[in-house]
Amino acid sequence: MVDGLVRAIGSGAFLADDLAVTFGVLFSAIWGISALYALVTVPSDERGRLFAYFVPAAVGGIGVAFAADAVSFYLCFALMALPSWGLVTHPRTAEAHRAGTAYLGVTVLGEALLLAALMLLAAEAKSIHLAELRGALAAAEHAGVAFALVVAAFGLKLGAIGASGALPLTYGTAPAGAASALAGATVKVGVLGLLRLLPLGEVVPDGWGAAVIVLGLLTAFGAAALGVLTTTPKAVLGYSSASQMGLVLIGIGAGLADPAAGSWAIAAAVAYSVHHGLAKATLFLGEDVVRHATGHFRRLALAALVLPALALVGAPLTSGFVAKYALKHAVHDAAGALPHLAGTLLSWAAVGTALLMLRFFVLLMQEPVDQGAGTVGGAAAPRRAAAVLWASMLALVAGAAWLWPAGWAADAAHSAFDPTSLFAATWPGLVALAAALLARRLARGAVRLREGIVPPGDLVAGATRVVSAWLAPVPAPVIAGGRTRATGLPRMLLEAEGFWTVWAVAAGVFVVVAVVLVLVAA
Amino acid sequence: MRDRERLLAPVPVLVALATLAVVTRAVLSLPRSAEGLYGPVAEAAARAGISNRVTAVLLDFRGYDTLLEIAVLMLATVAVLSLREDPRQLYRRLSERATPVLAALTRILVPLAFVVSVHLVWIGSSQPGGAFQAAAVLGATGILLSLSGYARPQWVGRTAMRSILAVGLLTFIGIAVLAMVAGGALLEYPEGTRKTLMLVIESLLTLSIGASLASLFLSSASGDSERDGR
Amino acid sequence: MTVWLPVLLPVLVGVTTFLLGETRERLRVLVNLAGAVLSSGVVIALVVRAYDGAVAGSSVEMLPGLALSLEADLLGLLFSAVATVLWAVTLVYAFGYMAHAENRARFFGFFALCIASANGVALSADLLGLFVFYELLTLATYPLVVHSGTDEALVAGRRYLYYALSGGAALLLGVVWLYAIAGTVPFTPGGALGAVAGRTGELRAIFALLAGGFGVKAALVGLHRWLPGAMVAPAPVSALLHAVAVVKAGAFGMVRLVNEVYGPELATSLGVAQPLAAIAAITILFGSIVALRQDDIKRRLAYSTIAQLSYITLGVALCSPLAAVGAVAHLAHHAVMKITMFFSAGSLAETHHIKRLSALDGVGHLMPATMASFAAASFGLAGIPPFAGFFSKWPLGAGAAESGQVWATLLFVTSGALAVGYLAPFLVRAVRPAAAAREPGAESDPRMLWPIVIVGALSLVLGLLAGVPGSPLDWAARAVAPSYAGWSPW
Amino acid sequence: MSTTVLYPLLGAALFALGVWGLLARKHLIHKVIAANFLGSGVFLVLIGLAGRTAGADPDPVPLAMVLTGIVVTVALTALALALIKRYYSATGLDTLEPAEEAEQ
Amino acid sequence: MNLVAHLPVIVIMMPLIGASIAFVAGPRRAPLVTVATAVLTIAPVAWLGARVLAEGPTRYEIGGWGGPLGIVLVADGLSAAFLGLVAIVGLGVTLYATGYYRVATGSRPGPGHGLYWTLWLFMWSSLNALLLTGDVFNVYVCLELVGLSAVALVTLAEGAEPLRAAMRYLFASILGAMTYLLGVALLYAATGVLDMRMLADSLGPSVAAETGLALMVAALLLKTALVPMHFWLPTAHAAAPSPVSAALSALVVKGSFFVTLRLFLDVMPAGYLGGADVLIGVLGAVAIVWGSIQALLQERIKLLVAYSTVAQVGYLFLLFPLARHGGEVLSAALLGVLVHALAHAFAKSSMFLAAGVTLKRFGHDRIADLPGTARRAPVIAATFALAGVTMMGLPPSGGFGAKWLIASAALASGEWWWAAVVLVGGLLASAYMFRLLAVFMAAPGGRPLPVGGVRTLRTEWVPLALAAASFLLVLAVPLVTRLAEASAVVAQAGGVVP
Repeated sequence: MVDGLVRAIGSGAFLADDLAVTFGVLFSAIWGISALYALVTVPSDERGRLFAYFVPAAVGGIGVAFAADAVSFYLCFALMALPSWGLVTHPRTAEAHRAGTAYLGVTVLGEALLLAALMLLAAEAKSIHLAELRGALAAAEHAGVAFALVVAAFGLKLGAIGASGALPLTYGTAPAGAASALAGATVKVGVLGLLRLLPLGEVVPDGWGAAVIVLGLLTAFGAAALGVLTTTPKAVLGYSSASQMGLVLIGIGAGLADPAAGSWAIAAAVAYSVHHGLAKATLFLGEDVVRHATGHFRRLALAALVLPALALVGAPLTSGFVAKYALKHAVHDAAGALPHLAGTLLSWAAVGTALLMLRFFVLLMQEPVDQGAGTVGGAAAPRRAAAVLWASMLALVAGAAWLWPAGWAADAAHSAFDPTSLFAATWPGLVALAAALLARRLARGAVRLREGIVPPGDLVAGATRVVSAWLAPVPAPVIAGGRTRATGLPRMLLEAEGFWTVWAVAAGVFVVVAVVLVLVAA
Repeated sequence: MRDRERLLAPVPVLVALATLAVVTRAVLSLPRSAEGLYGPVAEAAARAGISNRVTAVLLDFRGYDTLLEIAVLMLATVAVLSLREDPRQLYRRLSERATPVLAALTRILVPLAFVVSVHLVWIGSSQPGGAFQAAAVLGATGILLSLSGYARPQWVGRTAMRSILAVGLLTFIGIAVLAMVAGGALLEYPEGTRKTLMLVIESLLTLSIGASLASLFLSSASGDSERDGR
Repeated sequence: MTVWLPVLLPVLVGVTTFLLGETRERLRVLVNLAGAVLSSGVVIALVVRAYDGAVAGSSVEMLPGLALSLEADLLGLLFSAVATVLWAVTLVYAFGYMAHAENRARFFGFFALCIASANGVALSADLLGLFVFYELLTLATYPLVVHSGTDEALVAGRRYLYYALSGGAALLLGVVWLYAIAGTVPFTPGGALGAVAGRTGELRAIFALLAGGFGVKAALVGLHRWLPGAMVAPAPVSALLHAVAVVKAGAFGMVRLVNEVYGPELATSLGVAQPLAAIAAITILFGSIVALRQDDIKRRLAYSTIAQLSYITLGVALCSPLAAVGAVAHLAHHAVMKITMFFSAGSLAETHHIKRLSALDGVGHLMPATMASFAAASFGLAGIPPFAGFFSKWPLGAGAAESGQVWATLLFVTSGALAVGYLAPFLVRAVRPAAAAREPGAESDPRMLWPIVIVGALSLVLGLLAGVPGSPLDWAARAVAPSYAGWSPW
Repeated sequence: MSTTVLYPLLGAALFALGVWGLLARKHLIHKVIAANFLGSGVFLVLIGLAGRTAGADPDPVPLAMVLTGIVVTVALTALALALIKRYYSATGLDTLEPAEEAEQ
Repeated sequence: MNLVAHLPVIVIMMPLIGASIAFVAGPRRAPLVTVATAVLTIAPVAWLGARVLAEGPTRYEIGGWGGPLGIVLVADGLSAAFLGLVAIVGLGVTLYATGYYRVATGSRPGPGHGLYWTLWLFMWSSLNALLLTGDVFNVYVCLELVGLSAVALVTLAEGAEPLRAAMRYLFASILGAMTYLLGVALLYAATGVLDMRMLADSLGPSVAAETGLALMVAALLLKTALVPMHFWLPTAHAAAPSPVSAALSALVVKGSFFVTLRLFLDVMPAGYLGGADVLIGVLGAVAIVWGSIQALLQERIKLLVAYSTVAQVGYLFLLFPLARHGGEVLSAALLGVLVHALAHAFAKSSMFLAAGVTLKRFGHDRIADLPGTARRAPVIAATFALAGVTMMGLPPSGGFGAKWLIASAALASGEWWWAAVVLVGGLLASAYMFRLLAVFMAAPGGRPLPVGGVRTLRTEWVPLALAAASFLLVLAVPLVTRLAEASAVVAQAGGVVP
């Protein structure tokens, strides 16, 4: 076991199974384009500092897809997560540092849970290869604990309910390129982790599947609710990521609940990861382009943004529709009441996402034009390049639906044309539109409602503030030396000795001792 | 301290009574008659040819005790000598008191005392007498001489005086070691020589002890010197 | 006979340093460095021999029926190698750090004596020898703690003595009692108390005494208060002694006690291992949490040491083979990482008079190399691969899980998180733009910088080379394997 | 109550008196006298017990011990007196502990 | 005449003759004579030790009169060890005194009109006599000799304080001696024998004999200053000139302890005095604690060291309660006490000599006002450090060996509390020793810098040598073991197997 652990490091056990290739391609695409975008938009003096953190994060982010054993996985996971702190705190404002601390806290906790899970499983499987760990999970002596640890570790990464505040915090302050990478790639590592470790499609102690589904549902709807009420466009996108990941959790939960639905669950998770990754990255880049654009270019950009938004909602002919198709199949195949309930709720989740997208557009339009160096009017060259990069992302998102490698994707696309699924895909959007219009009229007066009442990061930000207040460093205690005069007990002892050595007493004591000795001897 | 004084007043009496009780109990428990070492001493003394058994025990059987005893006396003398203050002041005060009557008395008494001490040493082996009694007489003559001004106190520090003081112990050790060289154990006088050797020891001892007693008196008779502790 | 060299050589160096007096600087440097390098050479030679099974041993008759015997087994050599090699590095650092301090002859003399006693603790073949050198270590360290002579140092020294000597007394009582009922107890992997295993009551009391005695230097909670106080000593002392030699002697004692005196089976059957594990766990949490709140840099590192030391105690007390391997490996890894941190703290204090965390802003730009090494050590301490710390934390956690004590795995992991908690502020502040105006580019004195960089790099290299035979992890595996019947690390 | 019991008891009484004197009396000369009492008490015990022999004259060994004891006591007394004289000339005190009000 | 047979006598007579010659030779040549005598005495002592190791205990009948009449000198392992101790420490003190007094009094060699040397040699010879005598009455005479010379030596210091201390010491020794003599009188009356070996054979359950022996033991305890009868020691040892206090603490105290050892082990059968030996053990334990606490509170170095003697003497008396168990426990405890006596003597004498030099160089020995001595007088600081380690009983010093043996004997005998007392004593000792060392290590800071003084080789290096001896004593333990085995009592108990 030790040498196994040891030899693994030496050889750096990495492999390229199909899961690794898919995620590898996805991650390298997103990290690549984000890097280029950041290169173009970030002013040159800060560029050195940004890329000092960006490069290791990118290497970790891509490497993690190919890791085959626990140590390499954990190594890449850490290599991706810790430098990202630098990306979050790049603008060096007080708010950025607070967000950085919160991010660090959540990440470290996530890593700790992951490490614990890996250790447990490694001890159980007597080896450190992920495949064997995955096999050992179900039958492990402390299976429950291990399962909880795995779900918690990757749940934190996905922004599951409770921690969903972490995502908006992370993306709020990161520069555009970095935010798109973080939102697009690093979140998906959570999904990859779950796929690597959870034995989808195998017999699993009952209750696990249900738990994940419930978690997924709560996350989907909770995050959506928070997203609608939050204040900044990037925060809305953060919450929407959390909500989308909730859907993925539902899929995985279904896969766990019923082995039959295992293959579809994996397909759904992968599809969602790819679709959401691309769409969310585009949205973030788009948000930045829009903020820096003016006049008709701004209107054109806004219009273009509608495409990824629609994809997220799962409109027909978009990658979202394909992913949702796979998710529906996973949910339907799984037996049991809970999966079916989840199936019906899926469409309502789409409503949530649509509402989020509307909220996003509303907030984005209110954003003042950022006169910063990157405005279209100003140094035109970098902005134009940024726009071109963004356009390429748009193309990817649009094309994703068609050039999907997986076999089943073809009949998914065809199903777009039969009326029932067409209707199923569009009604959530319409309902969301109606609800939004109604809300605007009702809350005309309440400016605050428009402003949003939930600060980005809600629970997590609050916890960080409390902890850092408690951690206010305590100065070292100063030790006062100095002599102590003989008072109290010492004085008493000295006087006792003084009395003792008075001649009469002393000699008397000697004779008494002599007499006592004689008596004792008798 | 006042109340502590009253509290402790009866303690010495109680302690003394306790000692008395303990010793009495021991004495009363002893058998009424016990031979002790009377027999063996009598027989050994007869064999060694010494009539006075106590002298035999003192000088022969437990001679080592006597040797150490002489060492004690000499040590005391040395100690008192080390305690004496500056001898010069001593001389001035003593000589002032010398009166003609005292001088005349000294001239008569000293030779007489000398003869008496020699006699005492000689009869010591058979009747009560011996080194210590003779030394006492010699000591007294020494004091008389210094009081009458003939002997000066600062002589005490002199080499001559010191050698007289030491000669007693040195000869005793010398003879003891000689006995060893002559084949026996320490203090094992060779046959027949016991009487003469004992006499030699006795006489030199008398000289030393007499000098010691005199110097004990002289070195501390410093009169009322000022109280400057040195 | 060579087994005595690692102990006698430093003593020789120490005595000559005393005799050389204060002024002959160059000669002192020469003698100390030569001594250190020579001792390291000897230790490494012993290691090579021990690797292929030849265990050298020799003993000297001290009291009738009681001999002071040394033995160069792998476990002992690991600690001895750590102490001796790091001594050489610390010497270079100390020459820089103490460049303008006074009483240097006395300092370097006692420094060498400390290493001699540490080697003695490492290489002794039985409890008596361990105790003798354990007490000598206290004696040799005291003058270093009170080196500056200020009132604060004296108070810290006094407290150090109270703890160390009462620990020593408990240890003596334990050892005497054990020798009274079990005769001389040589260290035998897997336990040496088979004959008297029946007398459970006495054995439990003796274990408590011995664990208490070692616990003082291993800074278990309650017995730890002397360590933060001892930070008043000069940096090389805090670095080598209070991170490597002295505190590790306590932890090393625990390893010997559980693995080679009582043996894991007897320790668990007597039910003494679990309470020890509990105390160690509490210490880990206590140390980490208190470390979070310390503003003074060295005190924060001291509390971190308290926590990390109990990794070793807990690892051994779990009585699981893999955890024990992790514990012994951690003994070496932690030494390297913590010494880097103390070196950096010392150099910060010496070059920029920064002693408090809050004054640390922007120091990363001023002393890039120092802070880089510090960062490497911090990542290692937090147990992040590929740094060395991960490769002792992983076996610890996995070992705990393997023996069914999952709570221990969770504890190791949370304390790793807490470690990030109390180490991140260093890096976060170092990277910030320099707040106050500071002399630009004043990196520490080269004699201080090179040791920092070397041990910093070592924290990474030991991690990367964890697989290579001869690395601390592999070394620990071979040292611990015999204590667990039928378990092999491969 | 034959003499072999009476004299030792008298000796014991003398010894007790000596102990009392040494403890109770403050003046140094009194203490030296008490010390001599101690000595003579012991010697009386020795001689008294020596007389228990059946024959006319007593057992010689205790007698020799007494003789040696006397010489030793003389030596001790001489030193004590010289010391008291020197102590007096140095401090003007004639007791061991100075009078209460003077010090402490 | 084969010299070897007369070794015990030579060992006693040599210093006695030396004393007389030194007395006659006068103040100027006395130091030379004394050094010569010291060197000449060491040779026979060593030779005697070798002979005892080779042929076991020997008896020497003085005047050829064996049996009850004559006095017999007994030289066994114990006495050889103590003689060796007296010789080595004696030589050290003599060398130190030659340096110490030349420095102190310029031309005038030594106080008391140059009689220091004679008194010192008298004390040496009386100690040798005391260690070799096998006759109970002869012990009385030797005790008187030792007491007298000790008192005389104490008076040699300047000022009034030594005189009062000497006075108290004198009265205490008179009271002790007379009680001892009374004890001998009763013992002789009961048994009719004075020789120790014959006493051992003829000791019956007679009240007089028990009372006699009890009184003798009480007197010896007073002379060894076992608490509560320690009142005379601190003032006397602190007030005396430092070479004298070194001799007093290291040797004189051990002399009377040696006789107690003889009485308990060779003369009286086990448990003869009933609970007396346990009572003595308890007093020993009290002595350790009380002495150490008092030492902790003292302001002056010499008083601290004197009270430390009171404490360390307590260890010696822990032997008696353990001796009851006989056999293995007795031999281990006896060896432990023997090693402790040696280690303590070396350490204590080195500390007093070092204190003397401190007094000479800094003008005072108030602990609080001696900061930074380690920097100004490193040799003195090193001496106190080494001696301190032995007092604390930290390994690998001789003190540790003693504590280990006593503790393991106690544990083996089942009376574990004696082991606890030994450990507590060690801790308390470290308390007062480190208090002293801490001040030495302190930076001079604002406090007044001590006055510099003349440094001579002898006064500095002799204390260090003695301290080193106490430290390295552990290497000599095998030799001491064989000496202990050569003692009569251990031979009966079947050798030393701790």
